[in-house]
Amino acid sequence: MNWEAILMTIPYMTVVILFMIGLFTVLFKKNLIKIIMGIAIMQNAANLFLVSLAYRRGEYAPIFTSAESTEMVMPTAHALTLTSIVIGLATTALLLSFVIMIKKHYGSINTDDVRRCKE
Amino acid sequence: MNWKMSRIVRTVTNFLIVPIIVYGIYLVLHGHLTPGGGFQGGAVIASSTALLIIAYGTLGEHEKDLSSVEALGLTLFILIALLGIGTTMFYNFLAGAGGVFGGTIPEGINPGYINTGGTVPLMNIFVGLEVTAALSLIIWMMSKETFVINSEKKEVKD
Amino acid sequence: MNIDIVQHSPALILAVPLLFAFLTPIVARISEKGRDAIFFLGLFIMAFFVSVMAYEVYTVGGWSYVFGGGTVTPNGTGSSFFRILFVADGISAMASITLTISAIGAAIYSYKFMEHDTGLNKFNTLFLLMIAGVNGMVLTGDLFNLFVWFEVASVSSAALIAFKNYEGEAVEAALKYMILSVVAGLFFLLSIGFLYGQYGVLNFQLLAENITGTNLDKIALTILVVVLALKAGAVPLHFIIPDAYSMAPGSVTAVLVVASQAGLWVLFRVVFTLYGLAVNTFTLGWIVIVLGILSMFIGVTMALVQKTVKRLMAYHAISQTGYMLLGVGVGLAVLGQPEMDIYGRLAMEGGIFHIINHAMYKGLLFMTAGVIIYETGKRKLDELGGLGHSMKWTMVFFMIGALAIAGIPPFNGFASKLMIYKSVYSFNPLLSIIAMVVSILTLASFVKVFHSIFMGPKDESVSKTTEAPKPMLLGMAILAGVVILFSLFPGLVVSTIVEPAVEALGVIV
Amino acid sequence: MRKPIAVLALLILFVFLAMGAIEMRPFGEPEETEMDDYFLYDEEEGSQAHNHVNNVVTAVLFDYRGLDTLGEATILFAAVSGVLTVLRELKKEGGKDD
Repeated sequence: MNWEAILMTIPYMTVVILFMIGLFTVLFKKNLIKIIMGIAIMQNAANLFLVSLAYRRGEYAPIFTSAESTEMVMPTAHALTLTSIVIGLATTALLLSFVIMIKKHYGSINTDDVRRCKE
Repeated sequence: MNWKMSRIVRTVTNFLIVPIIVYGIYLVLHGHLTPGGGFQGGAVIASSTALLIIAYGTLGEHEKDLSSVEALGLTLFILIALLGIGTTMFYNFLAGAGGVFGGTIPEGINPGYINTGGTVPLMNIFVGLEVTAALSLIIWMMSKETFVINSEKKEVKD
Repeated sequence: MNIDIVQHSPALILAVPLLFAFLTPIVARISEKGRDAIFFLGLFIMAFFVSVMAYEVYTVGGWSYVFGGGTVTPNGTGSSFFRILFVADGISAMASITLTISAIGAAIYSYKFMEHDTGLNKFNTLFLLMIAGVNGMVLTGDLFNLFVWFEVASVSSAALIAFKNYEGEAVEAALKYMILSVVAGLFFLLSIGFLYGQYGVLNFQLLAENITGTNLDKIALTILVVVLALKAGAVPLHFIIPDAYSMAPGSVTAVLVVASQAGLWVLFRVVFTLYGLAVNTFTLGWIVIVLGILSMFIGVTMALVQKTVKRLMAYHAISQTGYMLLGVGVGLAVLGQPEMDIYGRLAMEGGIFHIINHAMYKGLLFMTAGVIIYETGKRKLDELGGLGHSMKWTMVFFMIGALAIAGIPPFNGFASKLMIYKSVYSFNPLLSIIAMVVSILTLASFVKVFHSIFMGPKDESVSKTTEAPKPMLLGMAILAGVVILFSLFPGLVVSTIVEPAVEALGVIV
Repeated sequence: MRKPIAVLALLILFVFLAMGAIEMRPFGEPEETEMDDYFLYDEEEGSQAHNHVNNVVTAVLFDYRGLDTLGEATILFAAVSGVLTVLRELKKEGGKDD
């Protein structure tokens, strides 16, 4: 086993662990707000993944204004992260408004009570 | 909707709103030079709305206005993108042309000039407009449905 | 300034509905008539650009559109691949045509159907945004851009499913749909991260050159296939489809069917264009076939026990998705084997032809279900009866849709199913027999539904029902007309629009 | 009964994703950077040369990948429309509905 190569993937492993924590929350928690918190954890894991892909050792942020060096990290992944942050915000807002409405109709935000569709 | 916070909070809010909005505008306008941009600046400006709602408990009947501002920002954004259609959509036709935001910059590290970037700063402004209105609307709709209504003990039964 | 609208049509197909959606809240403050006018204007301008693009694709050939690029080249070279590309080819043309027809039908239908509801500004906006999102999904040639339009389509569909916010079930269905879409989207983002991190590019063509079938490629492929199968409503992850389809307003469901199919189009693009022969297509093909068979069987058996009209039809939608997966799976399994290639190609054509057929007749069926609920206010099958006396046109449209979905000759469902049976029989006879059995079960189910809704004595409780209003009949008539047109000239349709789509997937030897 | 199966599925998924993470290139040492170097340093089409923008991330966001930003703003717009739709007043006019 090449342990050094595995050590170099620790940031990615962090992402995977965070992602699984989020997924665990989504699958096993009964409270809808907690489920949305799990989704937020997963979103942050994905953002962390994209940012970690951008990194090049010893280089600087890709902004030329008064920069310290022209050796710069990769800008595309940063742009993708910004996009996915806003997407995460929008979807979370919509999910929360659904939960507000569920609370109005069902009087509860427990997933055991919110299953009228099947009948 | 009579619910509001104490006079101290409201006075401090009045003083804080201005620097928050100015800082947000700074972030939007310098999006092509420093970290920041339309989304970040818009989010900062929208935080002043959150402060207003917390301090005064209301935003008035401005949902349609905010919705229109949001739509206007996006319409201008897509129109700017469509104006580049002489070559293809999203072509930066203003950059380096000498007019609005048409200045040129030297290659490499430089102190940064505001009159550069072509369509990029314009799009930043329009996106800033959209994000400000959108986040304000989200915050306002959610607070209206939760604490503002609850403070009046008005409940909707299914 | 000389602008070539043919070259620009892929971008304009996307930009026009977006622009009109953004204008809706502003125009709605001035007048409600104006709001409806720009809604239809946007749709018709989009239809114009779709036909311009489709004509060019079918007569001359496809091209790539570079956003913000210095030049538009027939096949962008070098640095223009670093920008976002739109691909105009057989796949995107066919998907856009399908979407446009059912969107126009649904829009005319909903003009009357939704008039008793409040918040129609938002309905028009979200409808246009959903169409733009689906168009973006099928047109794009960039992996991250695909994710963005995937989310646009999911967010606007979820909001439309919850449109009847006075019904708790609608909001519940929308919440489920949204949670699953968001989780699926995040997995999608993870696999984009894997591919981008390894190869440093996001364009389909550049990625396809780099992908060689390493373990990482396979992991990314597995995630992509599962996510897109979820979007399309194939079996292991089908459970959001019945809730979403049955709770959405009837006109929205017709477009939701097409929005789900966008997942299929993208799945084909990923599997064939992005990966192709870099992975073991035989195994991958069999996985797709098994998914298809399971979808067919579970969909139809669940449909037999349903008690409400729209839920029953939603389960049939899952079952029909199985046919498409079966056809394309067989094509994938024999990809690269010269002796089987003719069958593979026929199977692919059948599977892809079935997509457009399904969009038409399933949209029609959901609209008739909407009419029945609109006129009677009842959803349960055993509460309905004897509607054939007062709703003759609706009954005719329902019959056209039901015969087409059951694969009765000479309807278009038969044409595409026959292509699938023939080719799959030479691949593996058992699969073909299962497909026929499912078809018979579908027929049985729809005979039952037809009998319980339209036949029987004129019931006391439904005696006051009248025929559907004219705009709703017109909307249904558009889709029914297309179904009949496809039934009369299946050969022409296959050679004009289905074959270019199959060729765009690169299945030519 | 359902919970152990779900936990097992989650564990399998974890191993699957961890395999992907281990297969990835080492952190901080990207191999293929042609696209990003093009945005940063290209002498004709780069961020500074063509767009005259110092902040390369903004240039990528609004020019090279401008369509992504349009889509992102569209999602925000759709989400706001959705919030306004879902949280509008619960009233239905007329008796008919679907």
